[in-house]
Amino acid sequence: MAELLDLSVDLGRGLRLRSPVMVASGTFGYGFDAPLVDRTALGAIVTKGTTPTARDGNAPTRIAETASGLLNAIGLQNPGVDQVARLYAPVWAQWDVPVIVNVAGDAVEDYIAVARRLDSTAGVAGMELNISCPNVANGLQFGLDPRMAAHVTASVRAVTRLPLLVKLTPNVTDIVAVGRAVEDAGADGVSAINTYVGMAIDVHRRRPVLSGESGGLSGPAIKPLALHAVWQLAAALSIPVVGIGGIMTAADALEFLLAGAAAVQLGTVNYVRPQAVREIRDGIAAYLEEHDLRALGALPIRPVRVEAHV
Amino acid sequence: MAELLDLSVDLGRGLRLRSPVMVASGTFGYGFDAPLVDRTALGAIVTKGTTPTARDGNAPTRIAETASGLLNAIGLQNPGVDQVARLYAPVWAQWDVPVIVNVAGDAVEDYIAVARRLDSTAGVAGMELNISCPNVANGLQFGLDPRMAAHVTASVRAVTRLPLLVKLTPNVTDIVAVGRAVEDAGADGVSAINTYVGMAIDVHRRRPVLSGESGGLSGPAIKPLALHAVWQLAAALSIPVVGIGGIMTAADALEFLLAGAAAVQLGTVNYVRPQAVREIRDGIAAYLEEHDLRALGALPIRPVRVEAHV
Amino acid sequence: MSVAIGLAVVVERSTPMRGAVELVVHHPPAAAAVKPGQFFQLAVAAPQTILRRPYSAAWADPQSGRIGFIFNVVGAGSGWLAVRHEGHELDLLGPLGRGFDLDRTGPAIIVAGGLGVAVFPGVVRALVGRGRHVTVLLGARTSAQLLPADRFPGAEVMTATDDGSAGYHGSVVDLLASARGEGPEIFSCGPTSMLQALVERTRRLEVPLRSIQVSLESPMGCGVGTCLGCAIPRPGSGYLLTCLDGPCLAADRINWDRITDTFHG
Amino acid sequence: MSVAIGLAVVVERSTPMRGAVELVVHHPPAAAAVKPGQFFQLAVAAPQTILRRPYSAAWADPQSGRIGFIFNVVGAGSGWLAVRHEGHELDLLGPLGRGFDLDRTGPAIIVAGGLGVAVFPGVVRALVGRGRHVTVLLGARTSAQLLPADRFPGAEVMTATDDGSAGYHGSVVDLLASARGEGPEIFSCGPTSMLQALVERTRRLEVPLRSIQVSLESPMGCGVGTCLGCAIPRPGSGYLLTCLDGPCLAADRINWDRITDTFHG
Ligand SMILES: Cc1cc2nc3c(=O)[nH]c(=O)nc-3n(C[C@H](O)[C@H](O)[C@H](O)COP(=O)(O)OP(=O)(O)OC[C@H]3O[C@@H](n4cnc5c(N)ncnc54)[C@H](O)[C@@H]3O)c2cc1C
Ligand SMILES: Cc1cc2nc3c(=O)[nH]c(=O)nc-3n(C[C@H](O)[C@H](O)[C@H](O)COP(=O)(O)OP(=O)(O)OC[C@H]3O[C@@H](n4cnc5c(N)ncnc54)[C@H](O)[C@@H]3O)c2cc1C
Ligand SMILES: Cc1cc2nc3c(=O)[nH]c(=O)nc-3n(C[C@H](O)[C@H](O)[C@H](O)COP(=O)(O)O)c2cc1C
Ligand SMILES: Cc1cc2nc3c(=O)[nH]c(=O)nc-3n(C[C@H](O)[C@H](O)[C@H](O)COP(=O)(O)O)c2cc1C
Ligand code: FES
Ligand code: FES
Repeated sequence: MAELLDLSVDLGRGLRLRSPVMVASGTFGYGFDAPLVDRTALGAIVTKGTTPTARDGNAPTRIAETASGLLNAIGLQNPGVDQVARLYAPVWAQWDVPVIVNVAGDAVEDYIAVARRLDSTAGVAGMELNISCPNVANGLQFGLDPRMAAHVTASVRAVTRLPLLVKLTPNVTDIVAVGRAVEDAGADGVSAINTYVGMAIDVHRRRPVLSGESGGLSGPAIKPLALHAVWQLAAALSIPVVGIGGIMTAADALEFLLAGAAAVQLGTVNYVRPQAVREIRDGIAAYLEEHDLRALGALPIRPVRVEAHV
Repeated sequence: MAELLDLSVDLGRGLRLRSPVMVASGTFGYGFDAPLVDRTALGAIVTKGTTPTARDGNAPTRIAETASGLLNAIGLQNPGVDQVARLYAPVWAQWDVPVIVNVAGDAVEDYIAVARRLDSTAGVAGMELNISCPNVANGLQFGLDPRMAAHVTASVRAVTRLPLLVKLTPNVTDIVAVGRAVEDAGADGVSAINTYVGMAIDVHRRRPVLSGESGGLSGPAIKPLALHAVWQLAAALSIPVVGIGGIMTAADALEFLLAGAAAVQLGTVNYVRPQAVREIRDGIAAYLEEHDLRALGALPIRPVRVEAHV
Repeated sequence: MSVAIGLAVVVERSTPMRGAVELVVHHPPAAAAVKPGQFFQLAVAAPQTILRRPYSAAWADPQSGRIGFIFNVVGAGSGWLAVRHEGHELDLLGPLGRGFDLDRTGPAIIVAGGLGVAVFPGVVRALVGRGRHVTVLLGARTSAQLLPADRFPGAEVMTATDDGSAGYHGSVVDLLASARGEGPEIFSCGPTSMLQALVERTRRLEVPLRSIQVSLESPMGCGVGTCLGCAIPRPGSGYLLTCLDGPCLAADRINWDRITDTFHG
Repeated sequence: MSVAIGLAVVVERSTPMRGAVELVVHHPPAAAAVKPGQFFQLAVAAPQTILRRPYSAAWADPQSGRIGFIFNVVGAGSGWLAVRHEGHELDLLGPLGRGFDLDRTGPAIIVAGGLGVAVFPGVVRALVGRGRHVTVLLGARTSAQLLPADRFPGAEVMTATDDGSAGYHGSVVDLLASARGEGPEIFSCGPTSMLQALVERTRRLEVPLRSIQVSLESPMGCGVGTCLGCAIPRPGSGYLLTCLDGPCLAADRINWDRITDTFHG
């Protein structure tokens, strides 16, 4: 029975995943550090946000736990695209799982520079534009405004034939407007969502816990919010939506797939249960069998817009 | 020592609270149902959202628990302003704690109608405009747009001399812009924040859990987000900010007061620990003593805007 | 309303039927206040949860100051409760809501499906104590999941199982026809689908709806009437609150067509 | 890297000093893999928490397959751990990070402040086993909070307390001057402020920074190098990761001026 199940996902432009379970940017490094992960269960790896040149990241304190959540302000610490292309990509080229590089920057030129460098690099299966990182000076801005988001998307689209996901920020009044804009600008899919801006205060020391004051909130706390964003996007866009936010269990992942996500990414859970990738993949498979469904495509609840209720 | 402490808060226009701990709209009814609450510890009661005429509210299912959070889509079930003014307000007039009526509606006229009816009603100490309820057809819209928010605020301001708080929605790109707009339109203070739009899906039944599909997320899950909103607002506005969102403990409340809130409201915690009002009030007092502070005004960390970090 | 809040010590833990746990706590003021059918909001310290969980008092004994709760392990809250043991403390709020109206006369039939049985030990004791003739109809998937008949002293007990491993092979609602004496009053608790089947069946048997009382479940935020989360549809339009107007209600006060089955399984 | 993940049974629970708890778990593969100074990420099922908590192995014994953890009750995670008992299971991930470099020769001085002592029983055993002369300087607020000297067989133990209730009346760092023999190596763990005082003091005593190894704490997301949350400043610019480059590090690799004291108390 299990063999008849089709867990594969087509994200377009030749990016085909054998499983809908990916790991999210910033929670899996560049694929080398996470121990005990069963790579055969993985649909794809999304790397840490990568910029044109190396960055040190923010001063400590960089993370803080909150109720069912994690605040982070890493500040895009990364070795720069050159090292990624020279040292990491050749290794990825040997792996049996696609690696998607998360691309970040402060200016459109940064995104273009990284994309150009990666475009012809063997081992890079696709790119995810992080126009939503709340921890750098201007990173967030692109994702807040549909026109800016479209601009950076189109600029990158112009320099690469690689599959292109655009990762949206949820810190907006109308995420669907941004999603539509990047779809029109040539994105092959959207990743929804990045973290929610939040903060924590150390009442003993009377100062913000994070050195950057605010940070991005991830983890199960945000799942209901992320799910709603995905539900809305899946109804409005005709490109795939990759669901992200607070997924800890197969049931959580299924909520996103039922909401219309084509695939999901696991973030914070990787820190807590390294085997989550395998467990969640298997849980999705078991659910399909139990409900007599043959493929993931049968999952989405049709997001019919329900009339405003009394 | 304790007697020297000043826990009072002046919210302007004669609304003086003896304690910064209020109870939030929708979590305390009209003050009659909550058992075991020590009213002497309360700064003020904010009532359930009240509309011109009675409403039945949404069909079940109306609430769902999420990780450290609670989704609700009550749909503004309430007895209508007339009953509130006729039956409840006379009782409140006998109480030793101010009662603030939370005002809701679908159109500006609704807010005006409720405000007019309450303006001259003894027992009503103030109003809180709920321009942010995500569970009615148009309720959310006012809070999403600075101009609309200013319009409804000014319209109500024109018909009442009562203290007027405006309750902001966090589901926006720029909450400070909305806060500034309602300040300019005559609000005496802002309450921040109302719930975050979210949803949950029942994977067994393959449908949204809530009858209204989406609902508002409250509880500790949202605290870091709410705190950031308050931190920003307190730095930008010159009217008091009432901090709301996920407060469960005195330390949580102190985070908001340190972030610059003049007072706080407790919501979801009332369901879980009816004595939270007393515990949190006492915890704030103990903290002031411990840190040798005489009044709440000494608490806020100066929200100096920190330069973008490396 | 005499509502208590505070810590009660667990004085006994047992497995009354397969899969279920019974916790007995000691809290004299609360035990003295309980009316059969009322519930408590129990605080649970399970990961990621915040809300208390509503549980009917299975029984309460003012003399010993004890209250019993019977539950299945379904999710986070009941999972946490299930690993409480003697000496542990439970934070309870209650008793809350309205119990059953036990003050009529004549024979009474209890129709309990699955864990719905949890509310009835105290109810039956009270009915028997009032000198009423009580027939308890118990339904479960399989015999091991039936609460033993000796938990209902003084009552006649009939059982039904889905797999036929004990008593009647089929729905507990089917037992109704044989159990019915003269104009009996019916008390029921169980899955929504069972309650709907009961209402349907009694309609055919021409039992008036108002002679049926049910104990309802809905998701609860507060348990005290402030969150308005526990709405159940009334006939016509509008809603009742399970926590204030119920959980025990005459069946004619409920709109059986608009009711939602919130709990799966 | 031989990292284990899985359930380990708690085989012993005790109170080694006032306020602290020692849990001994049985997990032969992990116990065999531990190098003194390494840590584990322990899963905790405390309300509202999601992250594992890092704890140094106080000691590990490959023969018996046991690992000891010593901790104070500080917050949610340690509060949950503190009520684990024999027979309970702990979900552990590890050993992780770099332990101390124990392979030099000559005398060694341990400087442990407060709960910083938790990492040293295994370290001292290993040093003594290598035939090195070991002096353990233990500091605590008060005598009851000192780990008993018999936990360091073969080592010389000197104590300091803030309240003077045992040993030297003052900071453990003050003991350094008297304990110092010829060019000793120093191993230290404790509050950031104590480590800073130690570095300051050794500068004056002209002990080179590279002959001091410290075990550092910082908030950890993952413990394995993927979250980049546990940064500590390097001399010059940039950061090391406590979980990958540490937690045990030569003091000259750390920028003592830019280090933040993340944990209060
Ligand atoms: C007035 C009242 C009295 C109650 N009395 C009892 C009682 O005496 N004994 C008892 O066992 N329960 C009783 N319940 C149900 C109980 O409150 C909990 O809902 C149940 O124990 C599950 O809680 P949980 O935290 O374990 O599950 P959750 O983690 O809250 O839920 C896990 C999953 O189980 C589903 N679920 C929740 N509750 C139920 C349920 N009752 N049946 C099937 N699936 C469910 C949820 O939809 C969810 O998908 C009562 C409910 C009410 C409203
Ligand atoms: C590599 C490493 C090894 C460690 N080894 C040990 C060990 O062997 N024994 C041990 O007891 N602890 C050890 N710790 C600290 C431990 O991981 C936890 O931080 C500590 O137990 C508190 O966790 P909690 O969940 O109880 O508190 P939390 O709920 O996370 O925190 C509650 C409050 O306490 C503060 N806090 C957190 N940690 C500390 C701390 N260490 N000291 C003072 N205040 C704190 C927080 O800032 C917060 O305000 C180690 C940490 C690291 C990074
Ligand atoms: C420590 C940390 C670092 C992250 N770094 C990045 C990043 O570099 N680029 C990016 O697009 N998202 C980054 N994210 C966001 C995650 O990819 C993901 O969108 C978010 O954590 C929500 O998913 P989760 O709740 O499953 O963690 C980071 C998240 C965390 C927790
Ligand atoms: C069940 C429920 C009903 C609510 N009803 C209202 C309402 O009528 N008007 C309003 O302004 N806010 C309403 N709120 C929002 C709360 O007042 C508060 O802003 C929010 O719950 C966040 O605070 P908390 O996290 O402490 O609960 C409601 C919240 C809940 C949980
Ligand atoms: S449970 Fe809150 S009103 Fe009934
Ligand atoms: S704890 Fe995550 S990188 Fe060190």
